[in-house]
Amino acid sequence: MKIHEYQARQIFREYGIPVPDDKLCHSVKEVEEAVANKNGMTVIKAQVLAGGRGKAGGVKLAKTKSEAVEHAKKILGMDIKGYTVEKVLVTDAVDIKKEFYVGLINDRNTKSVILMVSAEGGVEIEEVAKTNPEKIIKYPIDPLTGLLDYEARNIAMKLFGDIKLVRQAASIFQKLYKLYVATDSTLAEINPLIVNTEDQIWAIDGKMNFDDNALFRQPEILAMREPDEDELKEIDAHEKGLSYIKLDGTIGCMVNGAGLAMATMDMIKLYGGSPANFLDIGGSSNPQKVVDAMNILLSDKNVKAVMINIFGGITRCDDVARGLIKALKIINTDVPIVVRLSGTNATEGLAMIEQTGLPTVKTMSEAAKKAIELSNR
Amino acid sequence: MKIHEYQARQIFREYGIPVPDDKLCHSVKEVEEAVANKNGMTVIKAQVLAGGRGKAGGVKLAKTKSEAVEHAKKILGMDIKGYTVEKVLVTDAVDIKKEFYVGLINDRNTKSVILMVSAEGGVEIEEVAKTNPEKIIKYPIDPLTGLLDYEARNIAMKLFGDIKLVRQAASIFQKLYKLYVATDSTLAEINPLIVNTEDQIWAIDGKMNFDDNALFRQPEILAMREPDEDELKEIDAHEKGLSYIKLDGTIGCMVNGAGLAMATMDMIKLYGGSPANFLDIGGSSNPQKVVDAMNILLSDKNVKAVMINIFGGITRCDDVARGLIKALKIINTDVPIVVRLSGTNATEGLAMIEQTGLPTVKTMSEAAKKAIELSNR
Amino acid sequence: MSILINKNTKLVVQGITGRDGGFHASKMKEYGTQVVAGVSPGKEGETVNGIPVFNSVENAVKATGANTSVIFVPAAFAADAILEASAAGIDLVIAISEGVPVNDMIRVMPILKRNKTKLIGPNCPGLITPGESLVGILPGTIFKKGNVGLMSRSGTLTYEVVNMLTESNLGQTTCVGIGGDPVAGLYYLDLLEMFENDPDTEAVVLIGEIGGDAEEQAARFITEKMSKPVVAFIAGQTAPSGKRMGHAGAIISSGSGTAAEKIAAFDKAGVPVAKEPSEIPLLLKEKLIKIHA
Amino acid sequence: MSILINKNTKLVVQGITGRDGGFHASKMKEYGTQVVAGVSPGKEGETVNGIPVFNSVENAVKATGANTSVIFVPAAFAADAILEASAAGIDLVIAISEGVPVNDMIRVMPILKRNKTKLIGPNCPGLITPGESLVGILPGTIFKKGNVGLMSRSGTLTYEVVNMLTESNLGQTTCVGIGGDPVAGLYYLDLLEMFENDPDTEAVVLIGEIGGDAEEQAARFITEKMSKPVVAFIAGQTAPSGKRMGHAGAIISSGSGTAAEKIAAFDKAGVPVAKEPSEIPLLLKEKLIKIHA
Repeated sequence: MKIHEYQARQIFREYGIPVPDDKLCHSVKEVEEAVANKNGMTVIKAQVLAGGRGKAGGVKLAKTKSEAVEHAKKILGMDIKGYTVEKVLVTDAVDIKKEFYVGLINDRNTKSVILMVSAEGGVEIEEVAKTNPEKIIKYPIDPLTGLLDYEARNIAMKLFGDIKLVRQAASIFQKLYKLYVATDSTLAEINPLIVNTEDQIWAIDGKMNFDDNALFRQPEILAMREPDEDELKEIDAHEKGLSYIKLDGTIGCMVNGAGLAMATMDMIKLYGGSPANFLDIGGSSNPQKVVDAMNILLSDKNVKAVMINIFGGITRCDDVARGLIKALKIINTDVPIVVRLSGTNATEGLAMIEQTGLPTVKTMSEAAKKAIELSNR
Repeated sequence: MKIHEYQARQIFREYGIPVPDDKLCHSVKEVEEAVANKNGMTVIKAQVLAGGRGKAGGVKLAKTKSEAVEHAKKILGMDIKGYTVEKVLVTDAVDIKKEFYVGLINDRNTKSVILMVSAEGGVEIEEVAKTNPEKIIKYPIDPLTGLLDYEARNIAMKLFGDIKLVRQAASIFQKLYKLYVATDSTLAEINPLIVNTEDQIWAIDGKMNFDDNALFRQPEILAMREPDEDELKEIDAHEKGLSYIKLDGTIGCMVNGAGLAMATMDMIKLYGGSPANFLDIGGSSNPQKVVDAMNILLSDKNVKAVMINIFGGITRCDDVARGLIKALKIINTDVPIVVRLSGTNATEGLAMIEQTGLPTVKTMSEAAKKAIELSNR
Repeated sequence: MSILINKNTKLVVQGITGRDGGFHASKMKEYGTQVVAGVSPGKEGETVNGIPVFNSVENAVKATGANTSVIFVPAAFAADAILEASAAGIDLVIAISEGVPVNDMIRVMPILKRNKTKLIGPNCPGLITPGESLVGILPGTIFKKGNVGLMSRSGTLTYEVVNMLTESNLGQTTCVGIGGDPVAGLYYLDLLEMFENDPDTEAVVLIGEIGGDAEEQAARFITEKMSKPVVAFIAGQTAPSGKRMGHAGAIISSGSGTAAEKIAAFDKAGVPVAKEPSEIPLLLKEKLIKIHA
Repeated sequence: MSILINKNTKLVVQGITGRDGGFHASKMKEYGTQVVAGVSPGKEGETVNGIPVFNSVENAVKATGANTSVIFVPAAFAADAILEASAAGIDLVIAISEGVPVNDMIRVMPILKRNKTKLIGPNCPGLITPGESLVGILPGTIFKKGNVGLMSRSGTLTYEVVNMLTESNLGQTTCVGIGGDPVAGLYYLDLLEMFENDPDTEAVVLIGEIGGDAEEQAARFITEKMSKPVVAFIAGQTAPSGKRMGHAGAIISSGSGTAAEKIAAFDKAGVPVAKEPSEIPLLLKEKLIKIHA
């Protein structure tokens, strides 16, 4: 789960990381009010769940109040990578002496949280990773001890010379780690972390992602969720025990198992088609799940054919077939469907489906070919 | 640092450990008010920093409101092990089905916090340790992981059969550990932890001690301190960089170093005297410290003679002598004093002291003998 | 021979009184696995399909000598169950539970290392040494004893592939589902080494997917350390960036972890990558013919 | 020979720019200890009495090959300093700092164990191998090279005893102040074993005090494992129960840790206990005469 910058800033503040004052605005009028009492320069920042806002013109410095309002007019309603800007953050501008990068992320290799810092701040860290990987310092944190004082300090000393700055930065690293763990985060970035002309360190932009598997114990984080239309579908699917992700193709897929679902998408592509979605219905033969899955799948108007790909393991194919038949009776659609069953009791299952008149096949390859053929009619 | 039962109960509640309602009362009138709206039975408990309150008659069950008031009249003002009862706690009586003991303590051998539980609750755990040591279950807690769910559960299963009680108890163990670490406690006891007739678990008495060395980071705990007269002296000494404990004898001792101070007390006893105090002035030759030490020492009217025992290590004896001489000029007392100096530059130091007319000796044994002799005059 | 489990494996099922735990305990027992004990706090003394239930793993180990544990408890309690098994002296823990918070797994890892406990999973289907022992939720009937070792990050895709292998008369030494989570126990490198050292394994199938760089590491390991042939398949070539494909581990982000990168790494290591699952038996047979030639 | 430190000991002083750290760094250097580095964050490049200062223990170790560290930082930061030294690969850490919270030390212990770092202290005067190396705040002049090993929970009492030994011509191999805190590093058992294995140590003096049961454990260890004679002294026979005598560790509670119990344990182990410090040299000489007879 992702959150907006303004939400990340709020969490940072709660944990004592210094963040400049800001105000979230949903309209030009709110921006006018927000800047009314401001004397200094402000920054107007689009709040969308996409990277590269700056390049897209979604972040603007305003020297005056009227300039701030002008920027807000342009940014509100703007489209950034498919997201419409519905709110902007108005924040005090800061005199930046130098920018840094600080991030925490789960690392598969060390099986730990790693702290990444760089003196190359303010740019996308992926860029730095490509062009100057040696400029990113990576430090795995022992989960049993947390980020110890000396560790935070020694890392900070690689970025800063002045001990006062070192101590400020070290404290921020530790706070960031604390909130990362406390909120079950999977990514927490301050980019840039800046030193201003008065030698104070501030976090002036923040990004946080959270572990979906841990949301059950993070009610405050969950309350921050602001899903867009596609995400709403995914969340809805998740609540029904399904795993759904919308894509841009024409062949809807319904598969049991995530790996097999990905392999199914790949197969469609391999044979010249294009998958409309990822949809994993899991291990059950429950007809309701199939009905729900079909409804979600068919709500995508691009879908021209549906490929059902089931491998019977512990769940036998004849049971799955019974579930499918029951479900397909309920669903009323003109979109052609091809059913593939394999594994335990596949023969029995296929025989049952054939009686319904639906096209059946025994292998994935055949199913993909058939689905593409049907979608092109 | 120790706190009262009512304070421990407050901390337990903050961490979610179930504790019956209570009200602290400083007078019979307050007790009358506290029981005015109560329907059931109550318990009146003396709040003093001493064990064995029950045996001393400081804890009484009251069946009626008037009985509660009668008890309060008796208990308030009572003397328990030298402590005058100045306040009582009025709490709801609980229908006890069974009593247990739960405690956390720092263990020198495992160098960890150990959880001790016993089905022999309600009596002093020291008694159980002597008579039925096998009835105390001891479990060292890994400080890096804390008390894990399965650990708390498996320990609770050694006391309880019913899984519902197991879960209640396990949760209490974990909360007690959490508050123990969070408050830098050195002892946290629930005795007894009880199961009532409705199969609910309650903590109905609590005892907590805290690490004096950690009070600097525990302002909330420090605010709970209610020292008696002797402790006030000790705290005052501590603030002056001295370590002082009042004893019952007649020979005041002033020593540099805790081990040497204890050995000095032992030596006085060995030669037939009795030490009036433990007093460690630490490693400095600062005259002010000596003045402060003498003032504290002489405020004890039992002191008939003073033995100053200094071993010069890094600090040279001639420096110490200079400090002593300066200090002794300021102090005006009739109590005889013997000075012993040994170690680095002892000869020079002793020569300087001798010029002041004070009796000097070179060994601890001589000093002790001389002090005893002076005290008997 | 085989790796990790065999007919001497003595299994304890944590969460045996739950729906999945009970069902699969019976299935494993049917398959022939020595399921010696179950654990469910407060239910010591009961039995599930003849399997005795204990209050704790410690009690189960003491009473039955169990050396392997499989975990079916809900995700929120999985990490604690893993630690309990480890502390009780279990050598190999297989965590089936799906949806375990990553932070929980991160905290578990150093403790397992200290206790020298091997972990498979979480969010994995388990593993099988055909004809000897099945631990997890794999459908036993599709496996066949033989000389191919298999490791995979996914479930049904593995069954799909195994089914093809078995139908092509390519039996298996041990098949391990390592699970789809980003922070998990034994991974390719550990298993490749075990298969390399297992005398009965002649070739290895590696089924990977998008996310992370474990496949790239495996490719390097194969180049440097493996004498036995390896055939690979990578799922998720069409997956979009930044989206989680069912498996928490299957997410491409920051321009790494793509199928293309993984396939390139295997190409470089001389490991043939199947274009679709049905190609795997063919590639494997080519390799095996070379060995036996 | 000696234990723990010798002329090859390369010492780093953590907190060297503090008042005590700087003073004792100079004193140790004067004594002949190889004080190769100091640590004080933000002061790398400076020197203290000719000793180069580094920002971190890691940097100090890299630049100088230091293998031992002595800690003079304030109590609140002592645990972190110990962990820093341990992580930087220091073998032996001596923590002089007084007043370290017990919880901090409890948290430090398992990490030191994992890193195989030896710790002495906190709240200790340090240790000395006379004529070779002094680490801590001990007054070097009172010590003399010889064949008696000494270990003690207190400071000035130790000097008192050492002074008597030296005046009685009983020189020392190594004298260790283990510190007065309840949770501390190396303790009697560890040191007794080291002295037993040190060819130059002929007899051992153990100075104990009230609190805990370390002396009782030592008595058992001596009975079971020691061939060399041990002489003991226990401070605090007149101490009241429940009061902390300066040392956080010197507290008698729950009816255990009394001097009487400790003395009884030594009596049982055949270890003579001196009634007053001045008796120690006499008891020691009796024992040594027997050895050399």
